[in-house]
Amino acid sequence: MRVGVFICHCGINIASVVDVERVAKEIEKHPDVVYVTTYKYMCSDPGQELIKREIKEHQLDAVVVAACSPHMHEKTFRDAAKEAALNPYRVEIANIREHVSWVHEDREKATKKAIKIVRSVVEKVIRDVPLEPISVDVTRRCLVIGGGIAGIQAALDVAEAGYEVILVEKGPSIGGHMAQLSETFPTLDCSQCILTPKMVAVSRHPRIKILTLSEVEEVTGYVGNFHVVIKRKPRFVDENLCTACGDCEKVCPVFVPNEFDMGLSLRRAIYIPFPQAVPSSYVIDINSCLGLEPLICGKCAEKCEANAINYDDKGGRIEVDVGAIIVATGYELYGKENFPEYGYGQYEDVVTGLEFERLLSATGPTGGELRRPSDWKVPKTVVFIQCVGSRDPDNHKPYCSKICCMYTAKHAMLYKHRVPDGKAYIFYIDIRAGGKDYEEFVHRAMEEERITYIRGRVSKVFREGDKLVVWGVDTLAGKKVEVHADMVVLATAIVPSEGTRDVAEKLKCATDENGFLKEAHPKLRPVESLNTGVYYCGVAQGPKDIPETVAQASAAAAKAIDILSQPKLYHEPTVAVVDGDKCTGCKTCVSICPFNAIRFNEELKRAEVNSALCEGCGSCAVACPSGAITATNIRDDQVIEMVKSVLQEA
Amino acid sequence: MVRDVLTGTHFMNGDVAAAEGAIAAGCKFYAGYPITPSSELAEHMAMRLPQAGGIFVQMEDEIASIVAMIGASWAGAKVMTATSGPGFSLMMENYGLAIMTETPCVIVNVQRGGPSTGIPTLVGQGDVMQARWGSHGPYEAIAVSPNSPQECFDLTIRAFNLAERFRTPVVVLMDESVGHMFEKVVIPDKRKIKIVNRKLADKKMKGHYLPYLADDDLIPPMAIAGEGFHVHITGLTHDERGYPDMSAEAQERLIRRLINKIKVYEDEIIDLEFDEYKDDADIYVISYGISSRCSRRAVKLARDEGIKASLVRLKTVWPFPEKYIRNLAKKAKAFVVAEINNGQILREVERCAGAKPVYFSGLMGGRVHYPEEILEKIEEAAGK
Amino acid sequence: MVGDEWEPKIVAFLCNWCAYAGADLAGVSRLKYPPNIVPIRVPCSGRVDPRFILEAFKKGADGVLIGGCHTPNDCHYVVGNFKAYKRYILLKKLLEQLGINPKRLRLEWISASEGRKFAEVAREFTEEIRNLGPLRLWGE
Amino acid sequence: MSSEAKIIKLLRDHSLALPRGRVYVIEDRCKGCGLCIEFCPKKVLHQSERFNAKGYHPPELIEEPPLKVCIACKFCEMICPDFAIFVEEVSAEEVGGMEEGAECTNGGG
Amino acid sequence: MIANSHDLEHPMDKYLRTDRLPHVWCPGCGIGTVLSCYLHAVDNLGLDKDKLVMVSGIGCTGRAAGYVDMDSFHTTHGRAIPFAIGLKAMKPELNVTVFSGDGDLFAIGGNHIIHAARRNADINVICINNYNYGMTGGQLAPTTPETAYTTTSPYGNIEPPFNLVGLMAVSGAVYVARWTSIHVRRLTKSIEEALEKRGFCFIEVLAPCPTAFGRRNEMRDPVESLKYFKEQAIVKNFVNPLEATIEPNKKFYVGKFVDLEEEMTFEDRLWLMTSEEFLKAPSKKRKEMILGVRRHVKEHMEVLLHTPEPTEEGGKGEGV
Repeated sequence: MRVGVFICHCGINIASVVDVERVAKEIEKHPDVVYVTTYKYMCSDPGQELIKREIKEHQLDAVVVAACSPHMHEKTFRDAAKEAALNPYRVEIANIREHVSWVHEDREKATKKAIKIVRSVVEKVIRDVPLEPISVDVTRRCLVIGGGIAGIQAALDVAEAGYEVILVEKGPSIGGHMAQLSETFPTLDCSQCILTPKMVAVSRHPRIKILTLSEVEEVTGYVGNFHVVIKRKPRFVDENLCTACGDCEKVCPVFVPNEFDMGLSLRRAIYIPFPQAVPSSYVIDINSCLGLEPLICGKCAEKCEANAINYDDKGGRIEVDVGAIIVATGYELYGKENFPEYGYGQYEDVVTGLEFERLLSATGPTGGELRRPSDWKVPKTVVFIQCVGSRDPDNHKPYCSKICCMYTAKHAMLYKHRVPDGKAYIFYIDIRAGGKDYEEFVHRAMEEERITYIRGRVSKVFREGDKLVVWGVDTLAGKKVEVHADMVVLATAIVPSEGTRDVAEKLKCATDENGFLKEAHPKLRPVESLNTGVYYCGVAQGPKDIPETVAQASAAAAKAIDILSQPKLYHEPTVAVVDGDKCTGCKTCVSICPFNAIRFNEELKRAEVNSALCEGCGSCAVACPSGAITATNIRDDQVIEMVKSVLQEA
Repeated sequence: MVRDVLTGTHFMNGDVAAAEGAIAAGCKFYAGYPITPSSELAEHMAMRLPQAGGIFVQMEDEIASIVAMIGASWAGAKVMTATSGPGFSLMMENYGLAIMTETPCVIVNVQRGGPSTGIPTLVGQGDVMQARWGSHGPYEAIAVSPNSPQECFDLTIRAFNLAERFRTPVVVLMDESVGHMFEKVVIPDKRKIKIVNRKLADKKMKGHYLPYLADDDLIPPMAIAGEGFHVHITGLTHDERGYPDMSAEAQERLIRRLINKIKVYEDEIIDLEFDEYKDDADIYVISYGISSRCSRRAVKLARDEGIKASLVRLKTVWPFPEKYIRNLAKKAKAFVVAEINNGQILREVERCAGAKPVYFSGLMGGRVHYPEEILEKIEEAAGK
Repeated sequence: MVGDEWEPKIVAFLCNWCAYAGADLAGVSRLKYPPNIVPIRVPCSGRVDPRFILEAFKKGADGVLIGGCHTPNDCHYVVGNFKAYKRYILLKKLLEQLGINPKRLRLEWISASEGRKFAEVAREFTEEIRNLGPLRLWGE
Repeated sequence: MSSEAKIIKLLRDHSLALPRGRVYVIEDRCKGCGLCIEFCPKKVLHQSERFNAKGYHPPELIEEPPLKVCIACKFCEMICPDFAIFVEEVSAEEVGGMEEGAECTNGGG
Repeated sequence: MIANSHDLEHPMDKYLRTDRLPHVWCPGCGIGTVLSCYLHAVDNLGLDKDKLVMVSGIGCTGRAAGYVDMDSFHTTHGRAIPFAIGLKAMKPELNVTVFSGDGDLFAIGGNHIIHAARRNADINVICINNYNYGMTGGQLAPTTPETAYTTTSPYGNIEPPFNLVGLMAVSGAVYVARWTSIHVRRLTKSIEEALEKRGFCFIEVLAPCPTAFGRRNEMRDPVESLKYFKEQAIVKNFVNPLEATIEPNKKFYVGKFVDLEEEMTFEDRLWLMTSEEFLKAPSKKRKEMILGVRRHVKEHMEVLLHTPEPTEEGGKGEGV
């Protein structure tokens, strides 16, 4: 065996703590190591060239690169080796940066640990066998989870590229929160006016299938070949037959608060989420309907001339194969019940930003006239409070919700347009307007629209007569402020939607401490998950505004298209292998494999691994009582030798 | 359409002749279940009834057969079923239903040896009393008894006419020998066949019509289903509206009328056949069906011996010609009854014979009488 | 060993997707912890054969750490973490019978975002093993 | 605000009204089985103190507008085994009037 | 608004012999409800009541025929079906419904109903299953659940009951449904479907018998019985009827089990036979005429036994 070891300084990242030369000297003692060198930046082009050259020069048949985490550059170095005609699976990485130099200060101890790590990896690599990637076909179809603007954009992009898309939306219509907005910053164009054409485009696109009231129940498989089980909740109205004439709604005897209007208006138990809903179909809210089993009222069906109402709708399960998945599950508002000091829920005229959007919206409960919910009078003084729940690591959410500065400025501005003689106050911590034309927008609010910005926090909101008294502090002036307002608008934090956590669990995707989807790399792979073939976009990944969301959606779509357009995908060959002679046919492995990759061959009476399905976890190798299963390139002997070598003194 | 009346001279057995008689009478619905020795009748109906524009249904059993027939009768059709002893037993409950609901229908019973399965392919006359009293409760019954294929034809038509006229089930009491006997049957011209149709409710009465309000003739006009009369028919004792009425008064009123509507018309119904010795006889042989043919020979032989015998044949077994027999008893020395059972009509004759002795020539079934066997009884009666 | 100063030797089997990435994040975040823990990368905590652990103790480890993904749903291989957990419970009993303090074996769920937790576990576990003293397997 | 109070407020605010029905009881047919009372989705029927000719207590209507009212679903009419109760839908114009006279004619029998 | 007056006319009065009301059924008995559903169905369809016929057997349910203002026949015990067959055969234009009980239809009349289904006679059968013989005092019926108490199973029923819908489905009914007397609207809809459908339609309706069955089996209160039905019934269409058994204190399926496409009815064939064209046709042609559009029995069974789950399209690998 001829092993070459390449030790990286990583500038000073490694070399300042680890004595790389000493590591090299120690490693050289290993009988199989024929070549050792150190280099400043092994990942750089000259570094890679060095590796390639030495592979050829020394006829190396295995390489260890001691550098950063294999999650960073394993692929880089394996590709380099491949160019030098060395099988990439005979290249291993010893992580002496993240696991050594960055976490230890004692040079002596760190160096010793590095030696142990490198030596153990040498022990592994000399036992590695050359492998060829397993090729698999690609299902040229994409699943997009979430029908907000992120999902809509991603679906359109993928479909336009020529691939089928299944757009799964939990609610009865696509559109998401953007459909609820009145106007958008900083251009003040009408949200629905720009969203509706996209919704229609999605609904009419021959390659997009929209599944509303649907949720992903189970995902199995791997990139290129995901198998997805989607559960469809019953709509009770056939969306293909429904003409949205509204006859059913008129006779429905049940009124409930309309969630689309944030509870500021009523809808019936049979309703259309909003006039521009896609699919343009009514839906029965089974929880408020007088009852289907037994059917108590049945008036809607009596009135429906199209015979679209089907009380027997039980929903269903749809199973589809897809090649890539885009997660766009969006956000919710941070619970209003968390702010008793602001009187939310106690005083009707304390509303959230989204409720204020509905009060501004032409399709909202007031038809676009700004009126306050308690008595529907025009509010003459409105106080806006920013950072409600955001940037408050002690009590609420530590992060900045990012859009509140902008939409509050927008709200105040739109308020002034609707009520020119009204007064608007904004309490803020500081203004973050880092977007194109954003700063200008805020300036306009302050200068032209004469909105009073008060830097400071609000401590309490309480009612006095028909006024809401807002107690706050102006930290610039250093004095208390008291405003007698008609209405208070809270810019509450945004949090990932309930569905995000659920979907993350099902897709085995990581989430961060705040519940947002955790991308593969915060800078370099911002739309990718660690699971190849699963991509993120929209607020599910982190707070962002519409342009950013749309950009990210297109990025995620591009990533998905990249997968879908591959003629073949290559699957890691580090899979389980059954030694047929040793297999006793006990079938233990069959039950243990979570991927159904092991099948029992009844004819030969032995287990067989489907290498396209095997993910290489190695559980079966542990469980196999007869030692017939081995995990390729992470065999028992390899691990045991690594154990031995890390325990040897350095 | 193929002719419903096959006018002409035919050579056919009694079963087939009865079927042709039914068709000639206007039967449009037959429901039955195969049973020997009546099966030929069903088979012939299956072939002929569709040709005559009627419906033949082979039901799952005799109960279903009679009930389906009653149902079809309420749809306005002339209806018939045919069976033999065991099947006739099964029909008895709904025979009662037909009587109670006053449903015109014809039941042919081709008798065989019994009880139980007995001797299916051989003759018997043991169902005579069953035809009279087979169902529970008080009622009047009508039964005719042909003794030749020709009569099978003729009396089946008569049975339909009686059923329609009196709104009641009529039994055609055949027996195996008559049913399986092949003879010449002359079917007359259609116009010469007398047909009676049931009395229907007047459409003008819609809304006021009472389904069980009898006319003066004791027979209520019948309303057919689907004509808008909205009749309610029940096997329960009912009032004129057809509504159940569980009082003794209602029972008395209804059942009395059901009996009377036959009793009153006895003379019209009863059909006796006398031979040429009727007026010059002191010993009367009373018989019906196939036995009457043996009896005729016995009477002949008795006459040869100088015994003044005469045959009285019951072409209608029920109602029993009580009045006639009582009249005969006035001048008769004795009666002889010949039948293939252990004495059924015998009891009726005994009841009417007063003090006059009644001699019985009975067989348990399986064969018909030798004329000598009856002759023996005639001789006994004559004191020889 | 340098002089009398005994240092605990700890082998850490870290699953590739969670614990190893968590350790990476500890590095990226420059969170310091004692160097006694030497990691071995395995695809999944479910790949950790109890034999590996026994081998480690046999070859002189004072402690063994298994790092896997959080239950119930984080495991990249669906249920590998549960398998690890079951084996861990059994192995602890076995260790006791072998005269090895079961505290020398530790299983931790560390997600890729829990660099801080990894560092803490490393510190804590090293300290715990230090307190337990060297493992004397052969009655030394 | 409870959700019911909120709905009542919004009904008033947006001048909406529930569809309404007029309930009729043919008291002498009633056998007091209570099915209409139990399965009324709006719980507007109650057993009355009255006896009918057969000695049963027929149901009576107790409405509390605007929410607790007969909405003419006619479930009582369908489930009543005795053909003793039925409901007439009230036209939209009449609904307003009924809202006013919330105490409306109760128990004509 | 409650009113009470003898002048009041119930909307269903036009189909009732109101002079016979109140009817004989006990308070809370489900039969009245089912009759109400039948009449509502008739009303919804706007059928000509002159052309409607109701045939009943004997028993509590059998009394139904006595209350409807249409041609109605209260026949002997168990024999409503053959009566209906005869009537319908001779007057196919009538819409004939057999309205009877479980004992009447499936014990004494069991033979008739399976044959009627086999023949695909164009009659609708509404079978009210109240688990026992109510009129005679609560005796064991072919539908009494195992272990249930009746007056003739004082130690608990030792006989397994019939699965009526399964029996009817395999016998050849083209429409088979089961509801309970709480599912009034769906039952009404189902009756409407049956009334409009040609061929043998069977609807089983579970109904409480508070007096005879309920009081011996902890369901004395009709309200409780209906709540029990509401709780235990799983509404689902096209469940394999053979699996839709009813067991005490277990969930059971209600819904439409079988709804086959229109085929030639028994009456169609009976009248086909009387046509000159048929009678004169050569035998091969006659065979064709008889088979008409009726599907092969085997296919029927396949449809029955492989009733697909109601799922959406878009299955594995298919285009969307």
